[in-house]
Amino acid sequence: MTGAALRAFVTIAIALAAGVLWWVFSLALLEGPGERLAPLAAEALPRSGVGNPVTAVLLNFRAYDTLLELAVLLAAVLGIWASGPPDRGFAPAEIVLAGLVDWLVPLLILAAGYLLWVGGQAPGGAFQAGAMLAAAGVVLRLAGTPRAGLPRGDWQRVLVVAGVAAFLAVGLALMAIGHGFLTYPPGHAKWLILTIETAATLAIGATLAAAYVGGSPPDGPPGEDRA
Amino acid sequence: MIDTLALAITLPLLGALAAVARPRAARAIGLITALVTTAGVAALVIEVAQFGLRRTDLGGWGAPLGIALQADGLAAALLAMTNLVALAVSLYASDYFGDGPIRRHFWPLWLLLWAALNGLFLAADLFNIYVALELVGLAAVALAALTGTREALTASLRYLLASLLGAITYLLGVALLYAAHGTLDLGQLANAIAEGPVAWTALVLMTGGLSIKAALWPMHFWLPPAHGNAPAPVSAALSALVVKAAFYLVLRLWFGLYDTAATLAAAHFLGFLGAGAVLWGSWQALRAERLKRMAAYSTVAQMGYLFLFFPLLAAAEPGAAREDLLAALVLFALSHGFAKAALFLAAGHIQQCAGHDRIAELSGTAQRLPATTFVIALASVTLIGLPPSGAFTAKWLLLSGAIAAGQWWGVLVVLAGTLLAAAYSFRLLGRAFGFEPTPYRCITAVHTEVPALALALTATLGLGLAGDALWTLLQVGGPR
Amino acid sequence: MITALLYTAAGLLLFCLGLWSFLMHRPLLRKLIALNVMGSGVFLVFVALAYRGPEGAPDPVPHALVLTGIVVAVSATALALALGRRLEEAERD
Amino acid sequence: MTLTAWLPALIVLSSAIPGLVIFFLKEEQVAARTLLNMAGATVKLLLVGLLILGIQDHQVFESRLALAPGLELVLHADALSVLLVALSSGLWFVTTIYAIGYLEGSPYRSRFFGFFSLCVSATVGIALAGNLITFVIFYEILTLTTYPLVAHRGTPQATRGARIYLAYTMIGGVLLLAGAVWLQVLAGPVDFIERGMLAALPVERFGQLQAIFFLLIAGLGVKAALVPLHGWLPQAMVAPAPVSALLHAVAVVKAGAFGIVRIVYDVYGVEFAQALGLLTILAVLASITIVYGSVLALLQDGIKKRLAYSTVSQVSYIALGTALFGPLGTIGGLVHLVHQGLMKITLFFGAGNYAETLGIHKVADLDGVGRRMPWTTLAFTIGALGMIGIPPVAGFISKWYLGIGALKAEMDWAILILAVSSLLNAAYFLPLLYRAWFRDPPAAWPKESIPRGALETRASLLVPPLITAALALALGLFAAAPFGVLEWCRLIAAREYGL
Repeated sequence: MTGAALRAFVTIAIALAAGVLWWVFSLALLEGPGERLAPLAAEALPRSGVGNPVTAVLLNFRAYDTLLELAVLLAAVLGIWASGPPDRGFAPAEIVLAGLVDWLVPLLILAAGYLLWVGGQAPGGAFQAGAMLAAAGVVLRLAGTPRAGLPRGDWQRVLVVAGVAAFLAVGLALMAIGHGFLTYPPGHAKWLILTIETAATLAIGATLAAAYVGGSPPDGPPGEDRA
Repeated sequence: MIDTLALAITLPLLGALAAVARPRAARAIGLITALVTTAGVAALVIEVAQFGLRRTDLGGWGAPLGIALQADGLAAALLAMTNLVALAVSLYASDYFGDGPIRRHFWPLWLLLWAALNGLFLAADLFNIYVALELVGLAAVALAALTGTREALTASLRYLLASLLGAITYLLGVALLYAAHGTLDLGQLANAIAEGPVAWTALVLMTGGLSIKAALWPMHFWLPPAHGNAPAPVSAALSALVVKAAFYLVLRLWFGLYDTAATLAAAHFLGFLGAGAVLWGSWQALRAERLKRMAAYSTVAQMGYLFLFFPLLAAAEPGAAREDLLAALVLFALSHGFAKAALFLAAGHIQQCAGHDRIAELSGTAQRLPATTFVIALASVTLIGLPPSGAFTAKWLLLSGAIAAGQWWGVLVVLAGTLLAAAYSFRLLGRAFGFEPTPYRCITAVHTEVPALALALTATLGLGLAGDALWTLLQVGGPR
Repeated sequence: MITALLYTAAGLLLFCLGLWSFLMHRPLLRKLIALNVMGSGVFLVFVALAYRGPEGAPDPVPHALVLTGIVVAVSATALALALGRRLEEAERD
Repeated sequence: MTLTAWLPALIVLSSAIPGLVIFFLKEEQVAARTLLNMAGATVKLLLVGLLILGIQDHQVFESRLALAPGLELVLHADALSVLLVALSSGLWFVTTIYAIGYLEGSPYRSRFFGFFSLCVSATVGIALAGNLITFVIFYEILTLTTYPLVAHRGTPQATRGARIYLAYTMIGGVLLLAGAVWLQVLAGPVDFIERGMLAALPVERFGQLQAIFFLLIAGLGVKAALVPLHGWLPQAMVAPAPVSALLHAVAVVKAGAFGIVRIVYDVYGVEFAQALGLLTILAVLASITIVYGSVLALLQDGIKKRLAYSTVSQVSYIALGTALFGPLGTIGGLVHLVHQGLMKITLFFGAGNYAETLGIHKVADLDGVGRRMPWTTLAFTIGALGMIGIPPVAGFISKWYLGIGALKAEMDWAILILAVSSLLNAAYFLPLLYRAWFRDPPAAWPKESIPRGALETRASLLVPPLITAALALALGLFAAAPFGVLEWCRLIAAREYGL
């Protein structure tokens, strides 16, 4: 088959596939259960410890998914660190930009805190807050701070694992006292979730910023072997 | 209350966190985690064997709102293999990387991969499988890139893109099933799914996505460079475990989730692709110039054998004959896991000692590296499917099934694959006794040979002579 | 229901466009973008599944799945970009 | 009770375990290695003695291990298995002594003796296999364990010979596997039962059974060196002499021949095989091999090569005896299994002694060697005369029974084959004997590496051929003795024909 014929073939095949997919999805939507998990989630929401149903799913009903999701993020940043040292970064910002950054970064951090807190009741939560923190880091690096505001080696490593660590600590502690892994006892769910979310926010922010910096963090004390 | 299901995932995850936070102690943390994890999983496997199916509702909500972990006989069998291989790989890696610079990157990623694999085998929720699958994929890609050479980076990037394509396709299938049935739990879906275009399309999407990750021919293109250029312990884990995990999911979907809905024509199609994999993979292995490339192509071929079982399984009536086939399939997968890991570890030894792994220049290994050569020979016995390996028993049952079903093309493919495997294995072993000088730089310490030797012996003697125990284990709530 | 169907169709269209791009383009960066388009398509489908009419509160489960999926996609993209950059450096040397 | 369930397994393990331990010995641990070797060989002989006593006492010895539901590893001792078990255990004992002397001072002996022991374990496993899958398993293990022995020297010729050996045996193994699995699908688990088990199958499966028979015979024919599957055997001659002795007399070719016997008698049943018309075809194949091997032996000027082609020819006597319908032919084939082993191993020991002591490899260099090495040459002569079939050496007994077996089976043409073959045997062996005894020795031997002392060569090289030659002579002289090999074979034949 020539290149052009192959392209035509792939194009037609994908177009056909698109048609089939739409037909099948329509079938599923029209004949499907309609309600799905929404009523169940609504019914369980009062016992979840949070008022925002999405947060309830993320941090309670399907908290294990979120735990693995944070592990995925960790794996990505570990892979990025393994790929070598970061670039030098950008030249220090001129005075106007630097002034703007001085304003912007605290605002972003404040917004992150707000998003974290509001996530319990309304749209928001750890990931959105973490993204805000990371945005602050990106702005800092663009303005010439090479490490994007992240702490040096060891502390940066601790920050990056904080989310998964909080999850595991809560989950295993609950298991140890007899509740089952990640099974929050009634009444304590809210604070446990907030603890995890806070750690996750810091971790997501640090991880995304570290990924943006794009290389292994400088290590603390001199004499440490340089990878 | 100790929940061994959760421990199987959280123990290696904890180790990974510790290794990230304390890179100087990564090796010690890694070894301790490896031992503790294996012990935990051993406890789980014993529980399954003694008390039957284990299931736990994480968060206490239960399906469909919450996520469950579940271990039946099939999951237990694969967990046992995975964790034993992972333990051996860890012991080997602690020597292989030693105190070198890569170790601080290796250990956290490796423990993450381990946790994700255990998570996949225990998963009982379609979306959770997606997340675990991505964790496996990302950790595996990062590990494959560790050598940092241009070849390794190119291969890893291709691997990542293929892996992502597979995962996203799988996820669309999940979306379709959620649309149609409003649940993600495997058990509930198994009861809900009825034959029809919706079920069909979802199966095609999910199988298609997973078979990229399982490197089913002709979607194997990413595997040989990625597995061939990774550090030896990583190659071992990728070839023995990671592709197996994807295959395990295909198996779960076809014979656990769908069962009645999977039809013969589709199973035949997968079988044909498997046949293509056996012939093409073996042929490429025969032509490979480097040992690790050869081993990687051999993985393509061996994955093909697993898919050859599909038309037979789909055609078999539920009952003893089908259980035999399923057990043989699992036995094949386990044997290959142990043997391929052993082969890659031994190849790593050779590469370290000779400074290269070009087959044509590897003469006299039997004299200089007798234990390593012995490991390669034992692993080859399993890859060829000769007795007394588990692969022999499995191949016997595969041939029986094919003959009984009148699928003579399958018989011919298996026999041809056997001969090709013998041919590629003995390209190296045939030179092993030679005297043409090959400069080997090191004399290996005995303890560095033990992990590979243990793996090879498990594949070749353990599973061959004690394979019967697998039938008992698989009785526990198997996918039927 | 029409709304959900329309959004589903849009999601599927994105998925197929992404797939087409992935198969048609050689450069790795384009492939990566194509994958992200495919991912967005699937996420859009999930969001459409969550729609329960103008009055009903949406199904929170697909929303949560999409959030998780986005984080996963971001992670994978970041890793791919880092590898791609290293590869570029290696090829320059 | 437990002994009857363990003895067959112990007989296999008595060489396998020492073999595995030997791998881990250092090169210079000669004493430990020798001790392990000889202890294993002795223990095995004792266990086999126990087995024979028990069988005469009508005890049933059987070890079982389930590999999977419906697939069992079964080791079962019946009269036929005892024949090969006793032969291989006995010859292993003497060959071990010989090999220790032969390889003295050469490198990588731990590896050699490790595989050597495993190889005998595989042979004993073949002998004791109680069903087809067990047979296949040990048959393949035998391939794997003999390959390193053939390749042992590591020279390009050795590597090449080993590769050819492997190619042939792997293809044979695959054919055997296909046949075995197919048969099991048709008939269920295939146990070796006297008079076979397939005659009970419905008639419409007979066609498949014929096809399976040819698959099985093709698989076994590779090791039994049936023409045209014999190509590996002369190539494998590059191996050290004890290996050649083992391959030709005890292990590999015997495994093939024994397998043919098992398939015909204990799977198909000789009467059923005759009814399917399979025996005639087998007889023709065997006859072609007999004549072809002899003719080619005549053309060889290397001593070992000549012996190799002689093996091709002689082993097919066993297949021919199997194919001659009637108890007498059966007896002829079975006794030849033992007789050929003893005589051929004597010849290989002799050839090895010539090569190792004086550097003689070619027929032309044998002139006058009888004066320099009279005892070796005496043993060699007994072996050669036996091969030709001259009384009172054991080979005569084999040919006698084969001859009358052919008449009884109304295959008179087979007599002609035997006669032609014997003439050819004489034609390629007598010149050797003539040169050795009646020509004058040369001024210097090609490469005299063991000087003449009190003995003509090392004791460990001299004693084994004398023992095997004496046995070959004794089996001819006292053929009719009670509890002898011949009587044992009569017993087997009587059972296989339901007499």
